Amino acid sequence: MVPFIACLLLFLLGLYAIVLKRNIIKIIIGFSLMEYAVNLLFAFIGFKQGAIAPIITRLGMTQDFVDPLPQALVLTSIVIGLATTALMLAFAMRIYEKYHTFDITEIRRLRG
Amino acid sequence: MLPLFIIVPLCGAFLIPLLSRLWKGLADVVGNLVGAVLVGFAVYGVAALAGGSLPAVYAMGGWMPPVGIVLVYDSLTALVVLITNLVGFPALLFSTRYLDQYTGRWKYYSLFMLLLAGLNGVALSGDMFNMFVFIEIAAIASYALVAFGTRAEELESGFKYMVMGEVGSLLILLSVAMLYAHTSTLNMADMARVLQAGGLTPLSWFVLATMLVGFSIKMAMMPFHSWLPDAHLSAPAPVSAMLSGVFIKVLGVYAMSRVVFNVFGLTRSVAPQFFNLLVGLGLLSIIAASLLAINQKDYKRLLAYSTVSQVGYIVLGLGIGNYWAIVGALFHVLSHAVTKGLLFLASRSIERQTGTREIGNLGGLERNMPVTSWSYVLGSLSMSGVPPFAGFFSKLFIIVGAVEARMYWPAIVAGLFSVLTLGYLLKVINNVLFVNRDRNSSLVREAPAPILVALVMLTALALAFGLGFRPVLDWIVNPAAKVLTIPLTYAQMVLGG
Amino acid sequence: MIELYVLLVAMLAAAVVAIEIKDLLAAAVSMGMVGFSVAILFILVQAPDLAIVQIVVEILAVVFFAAVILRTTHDDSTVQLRITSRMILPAVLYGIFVLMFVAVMTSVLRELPVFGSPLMRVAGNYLAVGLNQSGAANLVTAIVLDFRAYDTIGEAVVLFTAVVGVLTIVRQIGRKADAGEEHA
Amino acid sequence: MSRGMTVIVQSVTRLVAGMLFLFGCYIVLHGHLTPGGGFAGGVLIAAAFILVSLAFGSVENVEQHRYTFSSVFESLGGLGFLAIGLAGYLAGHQFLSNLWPKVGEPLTLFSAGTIPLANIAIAMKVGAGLFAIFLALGASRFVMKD
Amino acid sequence: MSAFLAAAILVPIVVGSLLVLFRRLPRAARNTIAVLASATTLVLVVMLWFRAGSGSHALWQMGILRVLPSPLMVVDGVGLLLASVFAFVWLLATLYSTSYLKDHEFQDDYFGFLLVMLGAIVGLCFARNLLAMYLFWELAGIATWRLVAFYRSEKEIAAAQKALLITFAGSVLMLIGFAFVFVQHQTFSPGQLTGPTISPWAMFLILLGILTKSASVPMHIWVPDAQSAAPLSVGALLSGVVEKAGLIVYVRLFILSPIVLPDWWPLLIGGVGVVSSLLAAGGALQARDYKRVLAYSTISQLGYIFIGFAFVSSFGLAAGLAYIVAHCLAKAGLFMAMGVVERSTGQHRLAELSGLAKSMPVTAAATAVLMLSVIGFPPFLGFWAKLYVILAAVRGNLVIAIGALIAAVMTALYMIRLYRIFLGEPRPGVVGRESGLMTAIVVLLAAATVALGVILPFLGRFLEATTGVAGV
Repeated sequence: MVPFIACLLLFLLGLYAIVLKRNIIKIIIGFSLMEYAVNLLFAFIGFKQGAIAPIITRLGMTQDFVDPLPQALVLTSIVIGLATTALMLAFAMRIYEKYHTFDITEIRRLRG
Repeated sequence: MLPLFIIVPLCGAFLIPLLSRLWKGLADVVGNLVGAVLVGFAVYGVAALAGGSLPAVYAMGGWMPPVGIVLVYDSLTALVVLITNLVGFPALLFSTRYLDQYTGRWKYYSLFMLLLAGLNGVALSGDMFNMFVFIEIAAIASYALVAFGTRAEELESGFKYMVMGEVGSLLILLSVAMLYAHTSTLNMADMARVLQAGGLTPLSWFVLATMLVGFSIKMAMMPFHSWLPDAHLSAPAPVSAMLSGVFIKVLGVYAMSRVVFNVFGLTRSVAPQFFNLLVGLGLLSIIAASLLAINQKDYKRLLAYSTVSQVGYIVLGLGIGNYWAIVGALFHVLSHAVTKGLLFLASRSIERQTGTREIGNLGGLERNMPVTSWSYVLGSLSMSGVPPFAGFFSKLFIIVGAVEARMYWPAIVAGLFSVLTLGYLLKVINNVLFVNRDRNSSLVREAPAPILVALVMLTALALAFGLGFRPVLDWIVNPAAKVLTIPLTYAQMVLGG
Repeated sequence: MIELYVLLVAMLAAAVVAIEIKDLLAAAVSMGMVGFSVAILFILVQAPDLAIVQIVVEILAVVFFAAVILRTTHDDSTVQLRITSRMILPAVLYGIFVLMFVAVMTSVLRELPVFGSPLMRVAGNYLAVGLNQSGAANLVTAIVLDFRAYDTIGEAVVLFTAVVGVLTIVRQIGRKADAGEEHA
Repeated sequence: MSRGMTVIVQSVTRLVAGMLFLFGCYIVLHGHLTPGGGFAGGVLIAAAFILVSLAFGSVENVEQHRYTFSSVFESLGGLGFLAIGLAGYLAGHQFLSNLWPKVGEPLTLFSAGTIPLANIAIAMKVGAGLFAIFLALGASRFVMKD
Repeated sequence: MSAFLAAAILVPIVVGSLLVLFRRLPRAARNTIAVLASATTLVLVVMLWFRAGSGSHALWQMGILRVLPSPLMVVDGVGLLLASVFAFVWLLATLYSTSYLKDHEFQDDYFGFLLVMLGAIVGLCFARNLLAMYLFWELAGIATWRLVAFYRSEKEIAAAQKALLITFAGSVLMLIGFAFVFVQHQTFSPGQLTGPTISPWAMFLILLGILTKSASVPMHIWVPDAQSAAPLSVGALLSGVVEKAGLIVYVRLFILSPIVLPDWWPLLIGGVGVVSSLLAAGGALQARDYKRVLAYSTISQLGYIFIGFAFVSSFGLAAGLAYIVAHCLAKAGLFMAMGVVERSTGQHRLAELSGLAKSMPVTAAATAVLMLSVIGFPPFLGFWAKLYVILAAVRGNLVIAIGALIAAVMTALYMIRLYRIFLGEPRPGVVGRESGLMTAIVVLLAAATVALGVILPFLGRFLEATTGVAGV
């Protein structure tokens, strides 16, 4: 229970950064934090008390493994997180070149 | 057959960067070829479905569900894949000449291929996490495409769109995690069995709420619509057409209705609160966005708000939730995809030829741009629901559904706001196309041939879907509506038994 | 499992620092701290594959952040202790959201399986037939590249999309008409 | 950034980058046996390249070459993965079927059918892709042309 | 049979669309095509008479447009009568336009939409499925929109937009009413209702739509603007034909169908008719240009027709149909006569015109005949029609009958006011001139009015017969 709550707290922290921070880099950091939170949640969901990592080292032995499926999912989702972070950073960099600021309140050339 | 919907555009996406090093024109060729092939596949798929040789469940890698990932091709998927590719191909055709003003041609085509692959992938996927992955592909491609011009405003709106879209994606991912923890499976059909056996618990409501928010952001429904007008203003025209016509429907409407109707198995009798919420949100979108649209001076922004309001119609139909209303909603998915694609392309054709987007600066274009103008007019008529165009039937079915459900006020709102739709579109038509002002409109030329072909193609589709609404209803929309109204069939079809 | 809780607390603390600190480079590094905590947590929950990937990705992410920050600015000029009027509405909305989230969560979390004992309905199949059917001893790899290889294609495509997207975004000249103006 | 860093950094980099590259290759190849795989290995390979270009700096010409090189490799990696998937399809199984999973002794390098090949393709793709992102974000000042 | 009907509807629509799309044709060729197409339609409709006879039903199903199996079209006496009169007037109007508009731009647009509208009207005359009615109804509305905006200056465009939006709103309400019918009876065909009742909501919504299209109070506000913006040839067709669309739907849905109307219904319709004809007659008395006089007059006359239809009996129906025919011929003729005036003098305002009878005596005489028909002077066609309506009203409700009489007197007053442009001394600088083709058409219409008035006893018997035949 407690690890799940910690993950959700991290999720909310990330959301806090996205909603309330005005600096673009901070917003991107918020996304990374949310991403970590969900990944960690997945990993926690698959954890089994007293089991070992799902890698077979010797044939013919029955061992108690943790759930490998969430790990596979997290692997994918980490990459997706990296990809979105990279794209956001590219946006941030280019926006800085155009506006010379990271403050989203000053980046308002568009109406609405 | 089924994986080809994804493999073909992916091959295109990977080949275009390689081939365009040899000769730049190859990007155009490969892109349009892929688009044409996909249209062929989609049409063949619909025909095969009607002929009974599908629905198909394709187990990736030969691993049967729930162990492996399956592709599911049922009638709903067929509809969505059809609109994706039917709008995608004219948009690609439009791009060939439209891209002349931009640099980075191969990047555009590569991203467009990825967008198509992502949209097809979302529609075909029968696995919750896999759907998320393909949502991300389509979404990331669209973020980059929106900012394709890399001017300051374009970057700004692209970033805004990306922030909102990614919040939506992460909410969807969070709810996938919750669902996995609860059901310990990712296959949607398997999940449906577990969830429907367990009844609606607080966890289901939590997941439904997060998913609703996530998908509402993707489909630009009213409280979360603010990215859409900016994004449409910045995006190149074919991308606007894809975004309004297809993207928000596949990632928002389709994915949401798949989850709500097939995975959770909700019907109005089970969860009236949820459906009333959808009706409320739909009405909010229809009313507020129409009122915003009518005040716009920029015809692209006007169309963007109009998209928000039309999405409201679809959500209203889904929320009313009886058979006719869902038929209407799905018909509207189809007709709005074609007509809004058409309107965006036509308005960009106007912008390309005249260089302005202000309604007040234009006039009398009909004389010199007849094809563009008339396709715009016919598209507008279709959108506001004038027979015999496609839009009429979606409006009719939604109204019939609303009356049948004894929701008279939503019916009247839906009807009267279609008049407002015609009103704001007439504002463009009259001022831009018809009013004779002594401006320089006589110097304007008609757009080049590939653009016109794309426009004519979409106009013909809007007319064909309307005149041939009976076959469209029988072969495409009706079976798709059955998938949604009889929730358990989906799980049965995928898992057998 | 005391180390788990300690790490969780450290992770949250680093996250708060990453959000609130004024220097952006320091914020990126703090974010890296969060990432490394996550990596170690992965090890604790028996996910070495994830730990490896998380570590390398984290390094890379921090490098990307640093690359951008070094090209732009270190300073987060928006960090201020003063509460301005335009912060109120988002803050209130966010507060309402958190309250609702927490209120729902207490009942939702009760429905999740207890930490440390997953259901493993489907996952049992992988453990039973994984090595036999796919030949890979690392069952995570077996899932990633065989049972759910389609996801991995998706993942690779997401990365490809992001790469093309980044290359698109960083083009200095987006329109041919802008060429003169940009060089000037 | 075009001048590169100090001599000390450069000579350490010479050592470390090679090791990183080799270690990445090892992780890729043993992905089906030990923790790690195409993705982790690919990132390590990218890191090796990134290290080199950070330490030794670059001139525009070289950047352009590296960029071309990485984007070509990336496409090839993607196509390779698709080809592996299609191989299963063409061999009469489903798309993405694992061919010859039973060939080879389990728990040795040559086992697990096409999984190691897919790992290699992914590593190529990921390594090249991330390096390209790095070039775009950080190192290069050259004007991105078509 | 069905091939003739399909051809009568599709030939003008297809030819018209092609004219709009391919605008490179030489003027003479285009005019010839337009006239030929509308002549073809007239011939086809007349051939339908002989094919169908007055007694037989012929149902035509257009597979594509079917929601549930139901006959989509019906060829019966009412449809044949109206369609042939309308197609006849249309042919004359098309011929008239070739001369009347020959100096203007965008004629391809004009003739194209004229033909599209003809197809829509013919279709509407024979449509028996609610969706088919709606389709033709909207098609006519769209064509109206383009035709009213023919001159394309801001004023005309605004009037056309107003007309389109108001009629569209009305028709959307009507569509909601149709949805009620469908939900209640699972059919869009009035002939196949599962019971004699439909919900009063549905009746009310459909009635609103009909009133909008047929320009009755309180939904008439678009008409005066649209009529004064449109070319007079379009005005002739609008008031002669298109504004009858609502009446056609009314006849099909409320009279020639098994629907049982509630007791208060005749009073409602009759009341609307009387109020509409009185108010509009007042408007016509105050209007300052002849376009508006005629527009208000149209609204007033349409109110009259509603009075005829209000009291549902075969007599009332016959009265209404006779009035439709009479008004169609006379009002179209009047508009076209004013077109002759407009073309030679360029003036619209009544105050600027007088003494035109000297310079254009033929037109003046024809106008007099047409006006007398509208006023209801025996022995012209209008007299019989008006007589029928008032007799039907007397049988129904005396108050309404008295209102109808008052409106008739007011009609006479504003028509005389309008005719003053032909009387008195000619103004300097304002010289009328006959123009051959146009005057000839006006004379032809006046002659038709006279002729039909003379043979009305036969026509009257026929009208009564058709209602019996067509009673579903």
